Amino acid sequence: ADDTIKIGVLHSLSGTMAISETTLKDTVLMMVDDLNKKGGLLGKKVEAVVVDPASNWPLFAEKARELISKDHVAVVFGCWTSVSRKSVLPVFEELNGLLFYPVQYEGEESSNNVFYTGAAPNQQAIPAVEYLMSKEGGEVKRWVLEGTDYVYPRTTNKILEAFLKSKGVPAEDIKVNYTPFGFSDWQTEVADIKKFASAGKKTAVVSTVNGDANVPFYKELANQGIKATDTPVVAFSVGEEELAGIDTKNLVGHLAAWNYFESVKNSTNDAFIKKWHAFIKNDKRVTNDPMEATYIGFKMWTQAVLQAGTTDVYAVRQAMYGQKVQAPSGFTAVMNTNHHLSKPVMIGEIQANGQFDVVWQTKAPIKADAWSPYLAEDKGKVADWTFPWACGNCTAPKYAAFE
Amino acid sequence: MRRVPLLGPTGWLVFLAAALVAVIVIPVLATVPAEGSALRLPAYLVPLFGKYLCYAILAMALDLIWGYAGILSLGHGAFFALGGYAMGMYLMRQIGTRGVYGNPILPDFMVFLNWQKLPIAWWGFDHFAYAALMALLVPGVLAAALGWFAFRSRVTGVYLSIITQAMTYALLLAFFRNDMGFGGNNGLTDFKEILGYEIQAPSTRLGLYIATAVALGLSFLICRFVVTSRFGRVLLALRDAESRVRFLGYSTTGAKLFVFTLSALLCGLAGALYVPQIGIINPSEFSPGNSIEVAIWVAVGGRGTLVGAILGALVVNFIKTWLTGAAPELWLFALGALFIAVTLAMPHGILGLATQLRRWRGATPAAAVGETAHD
Amino acid sequence: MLTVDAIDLSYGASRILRRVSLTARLGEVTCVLGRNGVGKTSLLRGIFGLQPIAAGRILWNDQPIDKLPPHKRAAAGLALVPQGREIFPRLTVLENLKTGLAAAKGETTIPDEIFELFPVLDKMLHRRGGDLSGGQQQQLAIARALVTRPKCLVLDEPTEGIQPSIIKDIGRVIRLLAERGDMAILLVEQYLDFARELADRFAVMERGEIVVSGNRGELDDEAVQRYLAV
Amino acid sequence: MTEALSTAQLYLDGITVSFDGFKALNALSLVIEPGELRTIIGPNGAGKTTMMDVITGKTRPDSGTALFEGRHDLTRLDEPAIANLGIGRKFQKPTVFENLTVEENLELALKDDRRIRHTLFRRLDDEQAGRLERVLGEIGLMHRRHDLAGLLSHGQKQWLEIGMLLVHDPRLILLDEPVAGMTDAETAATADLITRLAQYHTIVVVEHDMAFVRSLGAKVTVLHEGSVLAEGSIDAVQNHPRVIEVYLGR
Amino acid sequence: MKVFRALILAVLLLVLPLAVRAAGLPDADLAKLVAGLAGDGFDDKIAAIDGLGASGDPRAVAILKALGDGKLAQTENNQVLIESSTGQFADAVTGAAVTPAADPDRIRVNNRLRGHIEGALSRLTLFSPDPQDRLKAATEALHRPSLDGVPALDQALAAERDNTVAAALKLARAAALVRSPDADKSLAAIKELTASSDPQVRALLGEVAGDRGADPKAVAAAKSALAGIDRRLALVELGVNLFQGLSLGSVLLLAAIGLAVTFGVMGVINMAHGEMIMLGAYTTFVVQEAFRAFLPASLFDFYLVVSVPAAFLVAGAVGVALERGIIRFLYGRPLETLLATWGISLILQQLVRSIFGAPNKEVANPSWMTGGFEILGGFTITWNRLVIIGFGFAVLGALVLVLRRTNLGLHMRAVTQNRKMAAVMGIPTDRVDALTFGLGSGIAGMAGVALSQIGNVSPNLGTIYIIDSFMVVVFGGVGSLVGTLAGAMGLGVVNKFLEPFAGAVLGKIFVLVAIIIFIQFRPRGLFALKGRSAEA
Ligand SMILES: Nc1ncnc2c1ncn2[C@@H]1O[C@H](COP(=O)(O)OP(=O)(O)OP(=O)(O)O)[C@@H](O)[C@H]1O
Ligand SMILES: Nc1ncnc2c1ncn2[C@@H]1O[C@H](COP(=O)(O)OP(=O)(O)OP(=O)(O)O)[C@@H](O)[C@H]1O
Ligand SMILES: NC(N)=O
Ligand SMILES: [Mg+2]
Ligand SMILES: [Mg+2]
Repeated sequence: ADDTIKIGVLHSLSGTMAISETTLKDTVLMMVDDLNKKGGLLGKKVEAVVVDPASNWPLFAEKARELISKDHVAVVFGCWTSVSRKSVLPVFEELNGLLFYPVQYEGEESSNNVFYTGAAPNQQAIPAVEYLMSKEGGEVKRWVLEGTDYVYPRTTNKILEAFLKSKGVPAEDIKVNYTPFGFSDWQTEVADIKKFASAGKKTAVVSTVNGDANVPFYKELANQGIKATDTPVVAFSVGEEELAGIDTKNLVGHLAAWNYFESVKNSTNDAFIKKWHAFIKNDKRVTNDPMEATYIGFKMWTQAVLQAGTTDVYAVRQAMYGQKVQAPSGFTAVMNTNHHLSKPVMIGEIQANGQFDVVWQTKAPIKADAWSPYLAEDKGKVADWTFPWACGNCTAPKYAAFE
Repeated sequence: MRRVPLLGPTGWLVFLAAALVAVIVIPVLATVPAEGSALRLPAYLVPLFGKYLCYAILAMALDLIWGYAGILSLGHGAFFALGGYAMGMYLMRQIGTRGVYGNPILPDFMVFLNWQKLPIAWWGFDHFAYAALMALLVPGVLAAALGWFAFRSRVTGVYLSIITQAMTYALLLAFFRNDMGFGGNNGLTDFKEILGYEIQAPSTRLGLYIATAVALGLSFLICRFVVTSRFGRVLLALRDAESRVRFLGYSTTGAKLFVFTLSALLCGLAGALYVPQIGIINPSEFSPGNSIEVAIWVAVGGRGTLVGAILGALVVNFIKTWLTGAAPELWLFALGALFIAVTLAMPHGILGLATQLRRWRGATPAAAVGETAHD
Repeated sequence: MLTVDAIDLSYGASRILRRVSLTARLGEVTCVLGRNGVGKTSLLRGIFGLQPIAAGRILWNDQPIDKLPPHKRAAAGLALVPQGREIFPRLTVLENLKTGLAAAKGETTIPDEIFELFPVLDKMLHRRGGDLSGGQQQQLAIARALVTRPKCLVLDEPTEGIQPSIIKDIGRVIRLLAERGDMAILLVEQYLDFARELADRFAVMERGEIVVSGNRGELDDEAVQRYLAV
Repeated sequence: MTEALSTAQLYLDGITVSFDGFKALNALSLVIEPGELRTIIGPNGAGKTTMMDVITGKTRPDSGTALFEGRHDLTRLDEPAIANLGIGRKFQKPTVFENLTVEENLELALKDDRRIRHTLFRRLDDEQAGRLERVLGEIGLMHRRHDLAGLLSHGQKQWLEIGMLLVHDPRLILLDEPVAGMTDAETAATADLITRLAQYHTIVVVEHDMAFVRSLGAKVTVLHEGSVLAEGSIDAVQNHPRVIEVYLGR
Repeated sequence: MKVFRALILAVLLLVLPLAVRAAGLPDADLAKLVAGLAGDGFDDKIAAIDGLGASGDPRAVAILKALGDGKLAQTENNQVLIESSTGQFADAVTGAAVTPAADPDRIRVNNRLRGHIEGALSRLTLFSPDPQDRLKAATEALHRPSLDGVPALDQALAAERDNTVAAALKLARAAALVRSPDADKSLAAIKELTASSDPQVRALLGEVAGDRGADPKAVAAAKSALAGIDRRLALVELGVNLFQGLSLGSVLLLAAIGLAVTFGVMGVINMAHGEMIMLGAYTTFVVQEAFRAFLPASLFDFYLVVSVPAAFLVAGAVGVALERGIIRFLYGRPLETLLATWGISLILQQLVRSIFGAPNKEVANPSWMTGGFEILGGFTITWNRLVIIGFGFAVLGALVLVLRRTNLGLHMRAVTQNRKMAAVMGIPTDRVDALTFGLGSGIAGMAGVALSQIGNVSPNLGTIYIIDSFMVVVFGGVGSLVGTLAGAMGLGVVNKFLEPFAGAVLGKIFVLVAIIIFIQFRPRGLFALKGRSAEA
């Protein structure tokens, strides 16, 4: 009906990704609920259309099409894995839809139809490694890049390798290893890490292990006695939600790099957590970075709609640029014209209670690079969707002639 | 005692009616009535129907070997996926300089992994004819090779099921590996055009859909031809008492190899038609669960009848589409309950139910579709 | 006494048995004869509850048993040597025999007489049932039924595939069991000489019905000619 | 022996088959001449069925020679190849295709080209159709031709299997207990049928029914513990003391 | 102020090592060090920690432990307090109970600090009365060799009575002396290290061997020592691979064992098998939570012992219910069981998701299954794996006994081989069917208990194991428990021997291809039935 605004929620509620994605669906529903309680948007009620793409990548594309063409949603909040995003991307571009993507990812992309509210590599991976190289981080000299074999870890590791080499780390001090999705028997890998770490140089593990594989990975780390003081593991895909599924007693001191931790103290975050607990009716449920990214995305979109006075994609998109949101991280997140955010970077250490202690953070928000300065093929690439560039992947502005 | 006709008179009638709806009525509805009119078929349904029809070919191909020859392959998704990859590789090559990194030869993921040259496996895929050939040949040859070894060694029953499963599982892992050169977990996507037509254009979509419908029709007739021949009888006999067939002088190895390979070819065809309509092919198509699902469609529709397999694929997938949208948190309950209900209430699947009803009303069972399904 | 009282039995739509009545008394051998496909085996299936009966009653010692599940009928003392042997192929000979103990109340051993009757089984105690030759399997099937210490022994063409000397032995045993007086024996047999020699009573079936029955002497050549010839 | 080797329809020499050390066949030698009708008897477990398994390629012997028509080494061929040489078999336990109709069972057994190409395109010709009809009548299953074979009674399956042999028309027919479960009258009819068949075929029959064996009037071979115990006319064999002891009983 | 504090510390650091065995510091000195812990910069804190480590003051141990455990807090006026496990506060120096006005701030530590805390603690505990503590300290010293530590080690060695600890101390001392400027001492130390297989020692010797400036004699000695260590390590690695293979095998075995009953014995293509495992894992979770909620912490370690029968009963009961409600209508129709059990699996997954939520649940290893023990060469044998190997064999053994030695087992097999005839023989087939399916499901549930100890507890748990389970049962030979065992262990070991060369993914691919090829030679699995009975 005309008195409602429909928004799509495209997160897997079944299959392997349900573990992570259901929470994001709930976050969107919480935000919608909140918005409606405050009177809705443009005087209309907001209605969430939830579908289940069931961790099936082609189904993501199909459901995206259905949401836009059949349900005529104004915007879609969705996707977790990069492959699901890649799968829906052509659909959003063809049908001129709008997707808010809330998960840290590999970068190398900037679509006019997507707003990326998760971290790009320069907002997570690089700062984390820099921290470990610092005196405070233990002056790490040797690196194990352990990842799940897919595009996000591959890209991140490629960027990290380039970065480490630029910092003078010799090739023999970098070990890269990939395991498949859902990998569960980590005995050999962890023993290998131990061996690699016993060469006399301070060693750290940079983990881009994703999803289900993390629990057995950490259990094995703990049991084989890899201690944070000797060989810290810094992860980019392990947040509070993942820790909630692991016994952290023996993992204290291992690290994660995000743009938000639940343990951050500020009033926005307190309110966010309170709202979440009230909505989900369970005080034990944690918050995490992708939830915060969803929160930021949702807030920005509502602000942009209000500003534009319409949900029309063209208008909303224009209104998005420069949009600011006071984020639970305690910083103000800003949407840039490359469709990515400026956000702070934080390094947290795992505590016995399943939370992270922030041991380091940036002074100010960092602007996300859609294209990595460390990669040769990205030389000169610019993502800027405003005049004169109007392009996510160009080395020259589209409208240079007008200048 | 002549050869069983390809289809009985009623059978032909049903077949032609279905063909009419699929190839004429639906396309007309998708184009002629004004946009927004009640008669107009929404554009998003066309590729969806196309997908169902691809799945129907896949299900029929599985039924051909499972329902008739008793070979339960739990790896048929692999042949489908290989066909899909062949087509996907062609579509990838058609992207040309429109990719993220603008490389005219190398697909983006190769640029990204610092590959300098196009791997040999990719040669020739810029030609449609070659890709189409490969979409059939690769699954066909793989099936023939696996089948030759397995059937010759008399691997049967669950043992065969498990090696087909191992095959698709191994392929899943292999295709996941970025080092394989097929795009890793992301697979192949972001296609631009096929045979010079823009892939997202409604007319292209419609064309692909019609091609799929025609392919399904032809595949059905081919399968019908096979199962109504004496060879079809040999298959049925094989399913019941394989060794006895051998003592009659039939080479069971040859017979099985023939249908297995034919079936894989049909899967390859289905996969090749699937990819341009869906827009992505990635390793999860190889996942063993997918192949098991195909068996489920067949069982729901009614094993041992080609029409049943088609029906099962259409019905289950339609329900799945509907429920994942309409009841995103409950659809697994509904689908699970459906599977249980079908097994308990309709031992011969949906088609079996139709037969039961007809028998109940006194008509001869197999007449309407002209199928000889003894199961 | 086993009483079959006017039972009907069908497979799906086709009626196989029509109002079949029969009694098998303790201490007697009752023999059922009839051409292929007339319904002899179906009758036994009905008696053992392997196929539901559509009408009629089955009584064992005047207690109705037709509502009981097969294993309860076995517990009541009925034992079957089925047509086609139906031994458990992947159990050893010994294990096959042990399955008979389930219905043998309180008994835990396999009687020695069985091995005296079928010495080959003793020799092959640990061979899998399915590996035995056809005749050996048939012997096993009979032995297995005897292990249950039946009160009513039902045999469906028990001599099929068995060598002549053992057929004679089986005949002797059946006779012996009957003469003990506490067992009813129902024998389905095509082998007329064997049947004639053993039967106290007989019943001839034709297309699902019992057409002639009576005492041993009453089975005349005319009936044989009429109902058993081709 | 070399002469026998080249002229014999079936030539078995020194065949040994053992299962986990148990010798089911023990250096068995047997020669069947073309056109001969031979009955084989012997105690349960003597190895009769195993011998047929060896001839039809189901079981590979541990050692020994098995030649068909002096040329074909049966120990090297697989079952379809042996069947296509012209060896047909009826199994001890009736084995028919339960999910095919009686008629389809027979059609599959028809003597015809068995290659895939042929079976895909082949239609029944008049001659074959006629033969099918005849055999259906002969085995008494005309009225059940469209029924699934699985629904037949035990004895009817036996007949169907014999019918399959008749339409197959192999040169060497192996019958493993063909009259088990038949009435006496049917047994007589079968004996009659076999004697007729024997005019144009080589036949080996295994049976325990001595009346039947006698009525065939053929040479009898007695197997015991995997080798030949005695051979000769039915009378000679029936009076052979060892045969009486191990087989016939007193 | 800051400078001053640092200065004091520096002096203390210089003097204190000589006084390591001194009974303790004057309160004022200790208080100064402790105050340093509440400093703002990490550098200050580190200086204070090192100072405490060198102090030899027994009170320092508790303070440092509290710091490491996050139990050290500071009040607004910089008083440093230790928080007890019951939440009471006490002054860190005096030990006097304190009731702070406001909530005191926890003193934060990071990894760098933790490293120093451990070092300091090891120095302090070098003279602990508990030999276990001393051994730990000696090992710690071995891993952080420094010439400065030698005098302390000498002292400790002189006083040491325990042989094991003494040996460890000697090794630590040698490791520290490798870099001694005195060439003879260094050489002697290298020779002494030859006997060790510790990876740290190996790294140390590697450094010497590769050091061009070093004494050639030392280099030669180091090289020969290295060669010896490497030989030993190669052997150890072989053993470790075997252990890891058995461990993976035992996981496969546990996952498959229940299926060996429902599928192997009963012939039900049980796609819901994985969900039975999942139910077992969730039962473990529930039992754990119950223990946490209702029983004293000291009993927590026993929750797993209770979980095993609980999981057996829960999964078994669900199995019986499914059998009675659905499966029993499908005997003799294996395809339909495939379909129905697939449906069941979807429903169970979603049910658990609805009840417990989609995210993973945390299941902790009890302390006796936590960690592991190091064997030669820094390899660790972890307790949870060891226990699971034993558990796998125990479950299999019990099942074999049930199937082979009991009437129930005989009846189970008879019923599946010929249901009708079994009934005629007097076997209550209904009850046997239900019990068999229940047994298979219950065993799967017990497997879930074990698997919860090494992996995820999530609604998808079952889908992870279902493929492998079928693979193992079929590969081993359907119907053969020995086959299941051999299949599981074979696949596990082969996988683990391939992994170091091929990597995890290729290794697994090779294993799968090997299965395909292997089946060509044994078309009915590893332990196939042969002969006529196989066809029947
Ligand atoms: N499961 C079944 N479904 C349908 N019909 C059946 C079934 N079993 C047997 N019949 C039919 O029932 C009839 C009687 O069969 P039954 O086995 O009782 O005969 P029988 O007298 O024992 O014959 P035989 O002497 O050959 O053993 C036969 O015509 C047979 O075809
Ligand atoms: N796989 C096997 N394992 C062990 N023993 C076997 C196997 N197969 C056959 N046998 C044994 O081989 C012997 C020969 O069996 P065969 O079936 O050839 O006998 P037969 O002469 O046909 O007997 P019958 O007259 O009872 O049919 C039997 O003792 C049988 O138990
Ligand atoms: N973008 C990710 N984490 O896949
Ligand atoms: Mg019968
Ligand atoms: Mg035999």
